[in-house]
Amino acid sequence: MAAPFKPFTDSPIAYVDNDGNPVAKMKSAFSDDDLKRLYRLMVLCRAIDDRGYIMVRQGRAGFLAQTAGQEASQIGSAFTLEKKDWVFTTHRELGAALTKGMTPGQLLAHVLGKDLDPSKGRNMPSHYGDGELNIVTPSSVVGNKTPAAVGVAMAATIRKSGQVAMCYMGDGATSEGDTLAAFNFAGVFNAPAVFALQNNQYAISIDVKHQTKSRTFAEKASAFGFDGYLVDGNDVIACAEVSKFAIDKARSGGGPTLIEFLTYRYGPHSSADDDSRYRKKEEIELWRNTRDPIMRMRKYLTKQGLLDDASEAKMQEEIKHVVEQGLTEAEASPLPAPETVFDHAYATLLPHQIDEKIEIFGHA
Amino acid sequence: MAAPFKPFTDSPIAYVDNDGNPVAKMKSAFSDDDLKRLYRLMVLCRAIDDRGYIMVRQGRAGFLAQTAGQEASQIGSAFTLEKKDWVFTTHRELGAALTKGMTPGQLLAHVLGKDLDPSKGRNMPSHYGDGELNIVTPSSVVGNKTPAAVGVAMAATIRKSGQVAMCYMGDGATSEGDTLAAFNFAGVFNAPAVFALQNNQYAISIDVKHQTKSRTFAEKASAFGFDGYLVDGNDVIACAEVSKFAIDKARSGGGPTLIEFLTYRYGPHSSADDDSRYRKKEEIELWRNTRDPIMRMRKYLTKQGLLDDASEAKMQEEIKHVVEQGLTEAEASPLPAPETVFDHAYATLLPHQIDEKIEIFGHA
Amino acid sequence: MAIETATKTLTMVQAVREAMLEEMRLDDTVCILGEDVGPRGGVFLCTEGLYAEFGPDRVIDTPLSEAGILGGALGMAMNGLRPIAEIQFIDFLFPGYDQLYSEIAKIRYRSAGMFKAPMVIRGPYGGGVRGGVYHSQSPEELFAHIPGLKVVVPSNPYDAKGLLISAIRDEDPVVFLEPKRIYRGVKNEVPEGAYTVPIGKAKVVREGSDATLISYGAMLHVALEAADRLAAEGKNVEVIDLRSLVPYDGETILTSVKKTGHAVVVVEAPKLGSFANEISAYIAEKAIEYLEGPIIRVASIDTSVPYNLEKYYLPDADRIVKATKKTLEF
Amino acid sequence: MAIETATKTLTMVQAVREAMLEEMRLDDTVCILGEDVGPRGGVFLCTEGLYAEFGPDRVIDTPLSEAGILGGALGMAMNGLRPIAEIQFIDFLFPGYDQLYSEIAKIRYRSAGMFKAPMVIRGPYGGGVRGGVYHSQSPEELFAHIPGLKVVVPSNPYDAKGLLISAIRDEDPVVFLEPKRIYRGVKNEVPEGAYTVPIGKAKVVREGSDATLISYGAMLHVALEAADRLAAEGKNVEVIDLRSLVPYDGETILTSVKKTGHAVVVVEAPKLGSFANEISAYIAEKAIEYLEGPIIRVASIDTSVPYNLEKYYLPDADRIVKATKKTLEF
Ligand SMILES: Cc1ncc(C[n+]2csc(CCOP(=O)(O)OP(=O)(O)O)c2C)c(N)n1
Ligand SMILES: Cc1ncc(C[n+]2csc(CCOP(=O)(O)OP(=O)(O)O)c2C)c(N)n1
Ligand SMILES: [Mg+2]
Ligand SMILES: [Mg+2]
Repeated sequence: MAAPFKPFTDSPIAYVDNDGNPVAKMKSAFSDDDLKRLYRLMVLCRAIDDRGYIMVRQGRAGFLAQTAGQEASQIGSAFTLEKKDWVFTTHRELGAALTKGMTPGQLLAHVLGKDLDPSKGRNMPSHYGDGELNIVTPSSVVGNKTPAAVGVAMAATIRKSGQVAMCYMGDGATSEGDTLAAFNFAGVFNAPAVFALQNNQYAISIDVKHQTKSRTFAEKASAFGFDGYLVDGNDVIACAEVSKFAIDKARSGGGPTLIEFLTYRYGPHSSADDDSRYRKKEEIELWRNTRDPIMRMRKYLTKQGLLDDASEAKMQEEIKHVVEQGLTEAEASPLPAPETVFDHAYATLLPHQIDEKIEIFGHA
Repeated sequence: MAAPFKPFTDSPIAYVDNDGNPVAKMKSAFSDDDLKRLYRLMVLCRAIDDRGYIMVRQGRAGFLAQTAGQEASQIGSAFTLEKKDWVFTTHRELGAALTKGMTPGQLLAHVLGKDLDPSKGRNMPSHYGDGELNIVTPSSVVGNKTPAAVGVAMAATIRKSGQVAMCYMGDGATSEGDTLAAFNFAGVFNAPAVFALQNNQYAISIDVKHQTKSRTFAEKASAFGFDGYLVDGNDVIACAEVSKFAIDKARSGGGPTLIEFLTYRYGPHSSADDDSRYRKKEEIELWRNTRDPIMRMRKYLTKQGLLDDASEAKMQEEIKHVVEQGLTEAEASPLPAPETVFDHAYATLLPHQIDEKIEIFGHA
Repeated sequence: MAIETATKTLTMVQAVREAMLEEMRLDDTVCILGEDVGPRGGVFLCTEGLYAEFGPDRVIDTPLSEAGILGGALGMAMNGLRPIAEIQFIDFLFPGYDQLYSEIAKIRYRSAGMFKAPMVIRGPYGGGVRGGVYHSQSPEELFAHIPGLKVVVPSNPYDAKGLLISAIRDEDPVVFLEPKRIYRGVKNEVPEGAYTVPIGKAKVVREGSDATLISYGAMLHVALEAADRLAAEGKNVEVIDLRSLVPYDGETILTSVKKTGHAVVVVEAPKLGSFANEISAYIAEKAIEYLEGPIIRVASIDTSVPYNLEKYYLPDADRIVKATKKTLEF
Repeated sequence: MAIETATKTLTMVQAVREAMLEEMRLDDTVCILGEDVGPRGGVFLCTEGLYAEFGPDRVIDTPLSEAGILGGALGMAMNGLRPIAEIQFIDFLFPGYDQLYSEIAKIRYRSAGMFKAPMVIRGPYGGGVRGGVYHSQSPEELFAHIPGLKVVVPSNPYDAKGLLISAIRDEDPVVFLEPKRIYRGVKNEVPEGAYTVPIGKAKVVREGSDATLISYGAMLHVALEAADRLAAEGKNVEVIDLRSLVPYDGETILTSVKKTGHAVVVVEAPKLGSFANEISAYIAEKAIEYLEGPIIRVASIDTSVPYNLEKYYLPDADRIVKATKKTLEF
């Protein structure tokens, strides 16, 4: 498959500039409807993210790693995945989970640790997973999901299932040996995997200069014999286009691709972080006010005549409603029953667990 | 420091061809004496290696991973190290240990697990170490010494000790996450480390095509922001020259370098291996008969008028003697006393160990 | 359990190989991955000939990374295969330990059962082969203490084949540890075809009434040697082969200890923190009133494994005899 | 041990920070490395202000790799420094576990003492903070079972400071586990300046004659709560704070158990294979004749740590009271 993009570029691949003007020679292959859907998903994602944040402030959620600022890369990358494809999330992939098909109700139930969360509240918030959608409930261990993503992709090849594994990671995750060892496996086995690296320029307080000495993250792929692309991660069209190319390539036997999405997180690392200790307010404001992915896409759609004030207002209203409804569902969902604490450690309870269960609950 | 060599080349840097003719534009900076010393070290190394092999066949050693074929890269790389510099060996660095200063007696005592081995026979054979010389007694775990080598180098920077850490590894070791994570550290901390990667084209039975999809191993360095050089690993002058450059660069604050030495091992992976299961005799013969590093250097020295039959015969005689004397020393050395089995797990025996010692030996 | 058919005399290496071969023939989702498992047939030849029969999609030579092998196997297991991850020596699992600890063991639990990891992690372990520190260790406790994993250790070829088939068919990840010291030395009659030995059932391999020796793997044979020596002195010792550490068969242990009143637990790992403790603590919790002497652990000393002084490191029949007498004469 | 000088009321976070600060001022080979330990001051602020005082050569922000941190610290230790490797949450040590298992713990032994690793590996561990699986685990056993490592767990700020200073000065690698659940909740008077609490000495924190509760870290406080409740019912329970797991203070344990005749061991880890076993097995080996009831382990259940049902997972005073009564009423 001939690449419409150049790998290993020094400046990011972009379709639209910050003012919503087209900048690419190539025209997007997406339909107007697709573009509107991309936009809507970003707005919805931001709304759910905001909701989660409120729940943290209310003390109803113990933790949250916000997505705000990174919607374009997450949504663009997941946009053309098929249902059978696999997604490996980390601790921040609200947008990817939403795009792959998790509902606002499920996503908010997850934040509350409720039964409606497909993972039944087993994990701390921001760790989205859904077995129906092949979204793998993540561990919190940075970088260590990459090997399993490659394994899933290898199995797809062996089983000729036509599946692709999309594996999310942050810039920090590239320093973990497991990530790099998995890249090497992906190269050797020509695995149908896409590594979606959101370079939000920080790993908690560590900026990219202290994370690696390579000029870009994308170029790390060359050490393992496959291509890497640097993409403007706040340009949802560019994100979706390059991702679609990589997904199609993987699906048709072309092997793995690393995509670096250059982006930024607005919030602190998580609700437990105090980012004033390591970055300037001005830097945040710069990104939020002039490079926001949603704002950029709104300008673009408007300039293209695909959006006006009325349709925008209508969509905002609809999204507000969807989120409220999701929240209602999440709140209505019960906490899992105490006895379920023993479930799923193994396929069946083992004898020593039965002893423990009797000890604690008085019955097996 | 301006590099006299080009990094990331597709063909190996060489000074001398297989027939002993100079091929490089640049002239070696080494004196005639140096070149003769390099040659003698290679011959001595081969002789000790052969001796170890005999001991295995005699059942006096339980294991050996032979060096034969890889003398040039090991000896060339270690040749310009200073005593204070650090060496991290793996399971095959007889040549590096010898060059750094271990004696034939120590090296053979190691093979026999005797007291004269600086590591007191604690490790299986082919795991050379010596505290006096900062040769770190290695574990057998492939790839996992690289982080400590980088740590040693970081400490050298912090302490301004002017030391360099030379870290050996095989082609297989580059697939381990710890190796790659350590490369990343080395880049970020500009560590005075040299990674001497002996690409002998196999990791046991796995050939390089199944090990990685990158074209060369040297280029992996670019993923971590430093230079990598591909060197003809059977050309001891090239090995010594590029290594000297990298060592000097590291010592003067220029940071890490990866050097890939393209070479070949003649023997099976180890005395426990049967290499007929995975490689052709013809391939071995090709390397042994036409590309041997010792033969090549002999031809070169002869053509340069630095060696003749008489001096060669004299050196061979001398080396035979040195090895025999080393063997005598090694054999005369006792096995460590049984009670020492408890020593050095900790700086001092812990209470539970004292209990155990009394239980087994009847005294503390 | 065992289908009584034709048998042949096999070593443990051969039994392990047969288990994989049979299961791969029966179930084409079963595959093997690891270092040198392909044309080389594994460094101990446990996969000899399998590459020739099943090809590179099912007998997969990997790059040299245990994290890649274990994590890769996990992904394959999640996506419909039943991988057997061979670790060349269990000592070398540790660069991939996080994959076991954080991912393989926990995927089912953290996803509330949506994802699972039916896979086997197998490889040679233990000392007695002059392998030095890194080819001799017994880290079973470091697996047993991870909820989500099962841990199995066979002591003979018959069990090895039957237990490995059970492990391959298990819905949960099973760490299958093969005592390399008896890879070739211990042989017995092994049925042809597939049969299972259930995970979680211990076996009383020698009946006796004076004391109970509990062990597994290579140490079982040392315990049996000790039992012989004790028998010569008129002490009638029962020997239990645990076979499976997680889950372990508490009932068989208790039945025996209640009968004999004395327990000695023999493991090859360094004593402090070893799996012997689990068995000892279990007995001390459930059957202390039956005990007529201390529960004694016989284990390796609390150091790394030395290459040249290994015989002072490993438990031997002497130490077991001494320990048994100590509790008997209490 | 403690030099009686001025004291101030500190949390454990503050005590840990002070220990490092004092030692860094006294010995310029002491340095810290880890993720976010620099300007950020560590995610729990254990290194707050240290970067400002000592600069980037001694308070080193690293890339995100625990293998890099641990292996890097090992190299630094071998080359004349005394590094303190901060692991952000101990759950995240495992990508670097091989560095601990194969390298840090074994370098002295395998080199017959030529090389050594005087270093501290420290970080928050344990549950009770709604952290989900990966911010709540208690893997102390997985360190205790590695010969070559020492393992220390303080239960209060005074001990934390004194033990950490001992750990920094120790010639061997020390894993120093800080129960994050009591990072800020438990305060006490901590002397200014450097003082040491010796590694390997337990402390009887409450005297009693009816039974012995043995615990450490955050669970010690739960054990004390149970002791209060038992006292209200007239049961006079002795409580021992182990403080150090390797080496542990067998003598203090035996003295107490011989007096009380009953032992309950409380740990936060899942029960199977936990460090509670070591203590139980030790008692069953050395003092069985003094026991008047079973040795009971109170531990977490054998699953991963669930985010939302953690309170059913962790041991609480109820379970300890019940266990103690069970052995007392035996
Ligand atoms: C192995 C591991 N080490 C440390 C942590 C603590 N931690 C959580 S997120 C994070 C930073 C991750 O940075 P990055 O990969 O860039 O993702 P981002 O948070 O920026 O999305 C760290 C250090 C962890 N979760 N796992
Ligand atoms: C972590 C680890 N996995 C597996 C092994 C077994 N093993 C020993 S050497 C070796 C191959 C090493 O290949 P390479 O790095 O190329 O070095 P070479 O032996 O060719 O010198 C393997 C797989 C090991 N020692 N450590
Ligand atoms: Mg980031
Ligand atoms: Mg090699």
